[in-house]
Amino acid sequence: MNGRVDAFLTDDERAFRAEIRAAIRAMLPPDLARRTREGIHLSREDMARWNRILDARGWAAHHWPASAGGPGWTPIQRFLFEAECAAADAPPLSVFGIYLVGPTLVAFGSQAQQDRYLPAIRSGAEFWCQGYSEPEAGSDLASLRTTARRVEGGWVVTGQKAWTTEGHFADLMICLARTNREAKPQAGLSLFVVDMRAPGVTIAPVVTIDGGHSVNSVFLDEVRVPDDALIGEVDRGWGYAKFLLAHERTNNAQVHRSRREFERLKALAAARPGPDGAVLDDPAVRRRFAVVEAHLAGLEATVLRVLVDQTEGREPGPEASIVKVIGSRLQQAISELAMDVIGEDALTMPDAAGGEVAGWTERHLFRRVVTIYAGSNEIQKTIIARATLGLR
Amino acid sequence: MNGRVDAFLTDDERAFRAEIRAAIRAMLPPDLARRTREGIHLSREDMARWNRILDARGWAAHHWPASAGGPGWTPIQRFLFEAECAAADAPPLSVFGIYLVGPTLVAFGSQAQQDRYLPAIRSGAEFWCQGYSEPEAGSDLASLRTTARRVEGGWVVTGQKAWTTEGHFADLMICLARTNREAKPQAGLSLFVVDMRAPGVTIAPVVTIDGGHSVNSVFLDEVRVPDDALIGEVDRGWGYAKFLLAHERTNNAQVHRSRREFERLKALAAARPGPDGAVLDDPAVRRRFAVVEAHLAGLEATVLRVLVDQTEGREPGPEASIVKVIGSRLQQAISELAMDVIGEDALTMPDAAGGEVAGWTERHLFRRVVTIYAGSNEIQKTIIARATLGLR
Amino acid sequence: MRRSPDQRDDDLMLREGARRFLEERCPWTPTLPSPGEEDAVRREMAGLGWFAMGLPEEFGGGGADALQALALVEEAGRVLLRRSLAADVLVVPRLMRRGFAGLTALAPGLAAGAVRFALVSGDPAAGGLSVAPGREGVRLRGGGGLALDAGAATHWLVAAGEGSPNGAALLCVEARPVPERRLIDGRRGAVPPLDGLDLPAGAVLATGHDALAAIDEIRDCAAAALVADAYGALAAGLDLTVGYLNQRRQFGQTLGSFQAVQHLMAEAFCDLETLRSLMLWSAASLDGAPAERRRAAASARVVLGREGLAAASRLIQASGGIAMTEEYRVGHVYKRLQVAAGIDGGTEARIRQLATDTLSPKGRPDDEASAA
Amino acid sequence: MRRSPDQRDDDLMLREGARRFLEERCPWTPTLPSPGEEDAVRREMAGLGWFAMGLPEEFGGGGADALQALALVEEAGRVLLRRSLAADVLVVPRLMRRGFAGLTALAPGLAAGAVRFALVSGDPAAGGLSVAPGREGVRLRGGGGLALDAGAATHWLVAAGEGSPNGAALLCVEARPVPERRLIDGRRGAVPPLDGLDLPAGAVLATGHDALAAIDEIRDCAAAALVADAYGALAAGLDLTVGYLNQRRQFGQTLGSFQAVQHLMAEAFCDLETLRSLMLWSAASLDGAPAERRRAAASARVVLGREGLAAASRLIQASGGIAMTEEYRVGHVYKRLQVAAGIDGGTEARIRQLATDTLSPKGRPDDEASAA
Repeated sequence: MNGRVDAFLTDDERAFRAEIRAAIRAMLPPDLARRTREGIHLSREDMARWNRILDARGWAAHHWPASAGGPGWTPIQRFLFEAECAAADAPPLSVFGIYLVGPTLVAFGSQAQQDRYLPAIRSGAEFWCQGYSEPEAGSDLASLRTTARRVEGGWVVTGQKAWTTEGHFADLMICLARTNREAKPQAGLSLFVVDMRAPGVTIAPVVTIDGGHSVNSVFLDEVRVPDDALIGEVDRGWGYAKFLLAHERTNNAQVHRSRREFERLKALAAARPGPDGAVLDDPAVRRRFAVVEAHLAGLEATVLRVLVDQTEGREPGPEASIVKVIGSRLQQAISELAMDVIGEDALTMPDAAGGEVAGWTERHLFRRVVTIYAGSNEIQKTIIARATLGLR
Repeated sequence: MNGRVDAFLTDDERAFRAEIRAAIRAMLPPDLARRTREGIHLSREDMARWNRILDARGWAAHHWPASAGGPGWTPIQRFLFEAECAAADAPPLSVFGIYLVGPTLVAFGSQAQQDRYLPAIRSGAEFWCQGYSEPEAGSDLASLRTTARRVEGGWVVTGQKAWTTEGHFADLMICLARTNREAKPQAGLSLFVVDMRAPGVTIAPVVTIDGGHSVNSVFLDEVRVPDDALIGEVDRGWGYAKFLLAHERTNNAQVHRSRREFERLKALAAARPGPDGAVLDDPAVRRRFAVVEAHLAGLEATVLRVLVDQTEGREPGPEASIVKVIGSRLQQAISELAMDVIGEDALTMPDAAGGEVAGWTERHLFRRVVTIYAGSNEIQKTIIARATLGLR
Repeated sequence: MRRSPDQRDDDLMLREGARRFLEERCPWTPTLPSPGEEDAVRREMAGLGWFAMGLPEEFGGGGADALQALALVEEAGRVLLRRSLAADVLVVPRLMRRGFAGLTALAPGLAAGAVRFALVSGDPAAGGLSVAPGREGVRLRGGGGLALDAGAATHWLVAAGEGSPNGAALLCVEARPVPERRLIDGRRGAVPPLDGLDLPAGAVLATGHDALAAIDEIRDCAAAALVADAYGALAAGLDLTVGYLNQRRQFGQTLGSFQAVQHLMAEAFCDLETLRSLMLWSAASLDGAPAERRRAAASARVVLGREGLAAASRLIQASGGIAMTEEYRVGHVYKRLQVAAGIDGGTEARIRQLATDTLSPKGRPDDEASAA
Repeated sequence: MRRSPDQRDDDLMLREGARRFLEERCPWTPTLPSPGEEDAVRREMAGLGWFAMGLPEEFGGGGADALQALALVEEAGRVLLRRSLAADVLVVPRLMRRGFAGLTALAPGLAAGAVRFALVSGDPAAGGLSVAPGREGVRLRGGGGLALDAGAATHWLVAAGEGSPNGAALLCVEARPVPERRLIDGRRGAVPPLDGLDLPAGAVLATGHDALAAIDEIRDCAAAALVADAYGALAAGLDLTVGYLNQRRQFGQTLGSFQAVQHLMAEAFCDLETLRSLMLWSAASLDGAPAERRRAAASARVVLGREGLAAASRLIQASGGIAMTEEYRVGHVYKRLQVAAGIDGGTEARIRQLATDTLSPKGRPDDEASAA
């Protein structure tokens, strides 16, 4: 099910993949794989366990530089590693610690901050959440209202963060707060580490459309953070946040997740009885699968174009900006197809269904978020039109 | 093939339809029906001939009031008449004379103008074209530049009209021109009758994407028109033009044409060999046809809702504003489906194909215009959002 | 003949009264009501005459037509009422016209709110339901499909042996205790345990062609109600969304002022109005030829499952994060539509049905075209 | 191994030189060039080395790879060049690697521009082509499909008996006079009259598995070229459209400043880049496993026929009336895409092929999944 788009790979990369594949199959506990298949919001324990297993092999922080404890892989190698993890139903690694905080600290944190925080991210001992979005500042981050006030020996942070994924079990938050009201909206923001157990931090769970709990509101009421909680320089947090977004240009495509889900859906459709034979025997259904296959291959090829450029030391071209739009739409198309394949069994809550159909409905419902978060698709299209195409 | 949405009709309306159906079958010359099926831009002679035949029966100006020589039908009766004409492959009546100029003159023209122009429209003796759009004023009519200057005994019109359908064989133009530069853009426009053979009128054909010629550029170079060429009052032409657009709220849905084409396409797909039996035996193809069937029924039902309201003396609701958007998209969906049904034979110019597949490709290409003209779909959506939904 | 809703004085009184009642007594909240609360509301509805309204006059009813019954269903959809009104205000009252004695005897109870129906069909995947002679009279065989509110009903209206006059039977069965399933939109359904059930002969309302005709009418009535409910849910969701978009600001302007958001909502509105048109066609066709009624119901369900569901997803998209939360109504509109799209065989089954009904097999000319 | 285009100095020189030459010598105009003008341009291209470039070095060629050949095809697509370069710069030069003597003998002529190929397949609707023993050697039976530029070619590369090694044959046939058909996008094609044609045995380049492998490679190469051409046409069309939108004003602002127009163009751009990705995958896979090459070509053609064509329609929609005229290039881009979508069996045939290749029949696990 992997290697659909193999022709872009060198022989060395294929050998690398074979090695990774065998290693993951050996390392991954079957119960973790099963819960990953069926669940949508994994528990901290499950995520931490896989994190530890990978860290023992030096692969947890797989896209950090070797100097920060990463394996020193190329972008293509990271892609192959992620593809193999997804294909084996390995739990996803925490987006925030591994993908967001680690690279931010490596790029802008002090040596002391790196020494303090990076090992625990790698080992899965500490979990992070992201404190960027606010109730009145989702896609429009520049309008955020949380403030950090300078006091003797540190800062006092006050405000409310919204849509804080994994906030309810995170140990630390990477928090964007306003430190300068005089400056232009983007210019007066700074980046802090906030201890989620500090006095003044309150967490309110937000139940989402799928009935699950992965998102929270976090209230920061005069939360005191020490001097060394500031990452980089004061008032430059916006630049750090943007650097990171530019750094991770293909992550939002979720290409591995889509490929894995699509292959599982094929198997499901081949096994479920349809009006005449299996669901997948119906030519109208086959046509829909084939069209998704073409789109998915298109997304995989686009992501690989970006990664080949990065691996060969070039700046990615404009195609990097489109993978969010295309990838998110494809995720939704796959889960919509799943609803048709599963039929009535998809309409009852999980206690009734179970087995191979478990988790699809919740994923489908939660999947509506992917065209909204990480810069809504409308915002992405405006960026493409203005910045890439030069429409004005 | 008719009567798909029959339940909205009264018994009287069904009886009316049966009568109309029989009459049209008796009146319509088979060669006209054949050319209508195969052609896309009909000749003046063909259109005039059918016009004359209908006029002899009193049905040419089928949606004019009885006082102006129309049959005095209700909106539903007109709908049924049009549906039967389309189903019989009768040539379309000239949009401009029958649908646009007639009602405009009835509402705003002088008795003398009505006496002079209406009979020749009914009989098909005179053809009209519409002089609204300009090169720099398509969807944005308020910015038009053609001017009419007051002179002794009349006006002098100068400017350029664009996209003038049937202009090359029209006798007269209903022309919107600026008569007041002081007023706000919309307020200073007036409506005139321009003789297409008057000195100063030059017509340049515009060949369209389908390789056909139905559209023209019309240059008006100091064209003198008499006093009685002015329709209604000076500077009030914008209001007259808008009145008419509101009057003809369902015409742009092109529901009869779409139904007729769709039924012909079904027959074509049932007759053409496909990968396994006929094209229409393929379940994937059947699924696409069934979805179009549902959409077409939805459009028919929406148009009938509007017409029932009008027939029963009520103002149509907001659904009137959406039929252009939905109807135009459906026209394109049908012709796109036709391209797939016909396959490679649709790619060569008409001399090579012919028979049942004739005309589909040209129609398909020209069909791109329907989401652009008569207020582009983008403009329609903005109107729906602002005026109907109240978004601001 | 009536072809437009909301035109008579009593139409408007009914709709406005229903809206007021529903918004006051059962406004939407994310919390699910208890069965006791639902029963209490149900009794009040009976007091308002909702279940008597559509009964034929000879059984003490008001003889209201389908448009009025659907207005109630639509209004209930607006507040996402968890217990469906479709069977008791539309389907069963209309079925009483056929005069099945076993059914009409229940008319007073229905009017009083003491009798509540659920519609039960066979599960095609399990081979459907069939009826055979049994110990007490007849015996049911096979599996029923998921039936909305089957656990809360006092009676099950059971369609067996659909598709062929041999073996077709319509039954009225006193409800048994049945384990309920919670649907994703908060409603409840159940799969009635019918296999091997012995029933008295009187439970059989009709067999053969009579049963088939009744079962077809039930199916199309239920589809019209499903679409009315979904339309109500969507229309209320659109109202809510427009209000939100005109308030919430981003990048210094209201969300509702962005052209992309405006067009998203205009698209949703186009789909909504099409759905309403098809609902009204379905309603108008309930008194007409079965072939048109069937086509109307199938077309409406196809558009419900495609454009209706897409419109609900656009409401979420335009609203943004807030619509992803369980606390906000718009996500529930989406789930309501998802259930409507998937129930009773789902959209794809309706597409297949519409293909069978409107496309001639193997090049034979279209039946209706040649009949026309 | 090369996996990215336009990275080496000679890549850039080639592309820039080609763009300059094409824009100067054959810029797009609505008027169709005469065959004489087309032949003259063709000779100049030969002078530039375009047809020698991709030939193996042992036949006097430059050994350029697929990415370079496709760059030429893409550039020709930008000016909507009426005569296709695909066969002569990509397909036949690559085929020469297989060393068919009857073909390699033509290498000098191809390099000089004196030999021009057209690719001919059987028409599936007419049962395809087959080869039988004949008077002079072999005899062709059956009907060929519509072949691009078959009238302008000196040689036809004919694929017969596709689909099974028994009967598969690849032939090189000297072109006969053939009535040409004008395609809707201004290009020319013809259906070569092959039924009953007697040919010397030497016309057969390969049979059996060898022929099948060569025919498969030809099909996938041709698909990659078709996509490169369409991508070039679309990319140039998008450039033109963006320029127009930034100039043309409506309601007091540029068309390009309307958010709805911006999003329309962003959608087109997303589809364009996906098409380019698939074109590059197709190119990269030409040297790899046939199964992946086939899947890449089919995926690219599916996206070409759906999203590519839709992107072209968006260019028309955003431009408005001007794009409806024969004088304006954007309408021709749409027609070019329509031809590309429909030729060689069309998009639907490629979707069926992709379904067969990627979906396991009757629940059998996916071949590649189990092999992986």
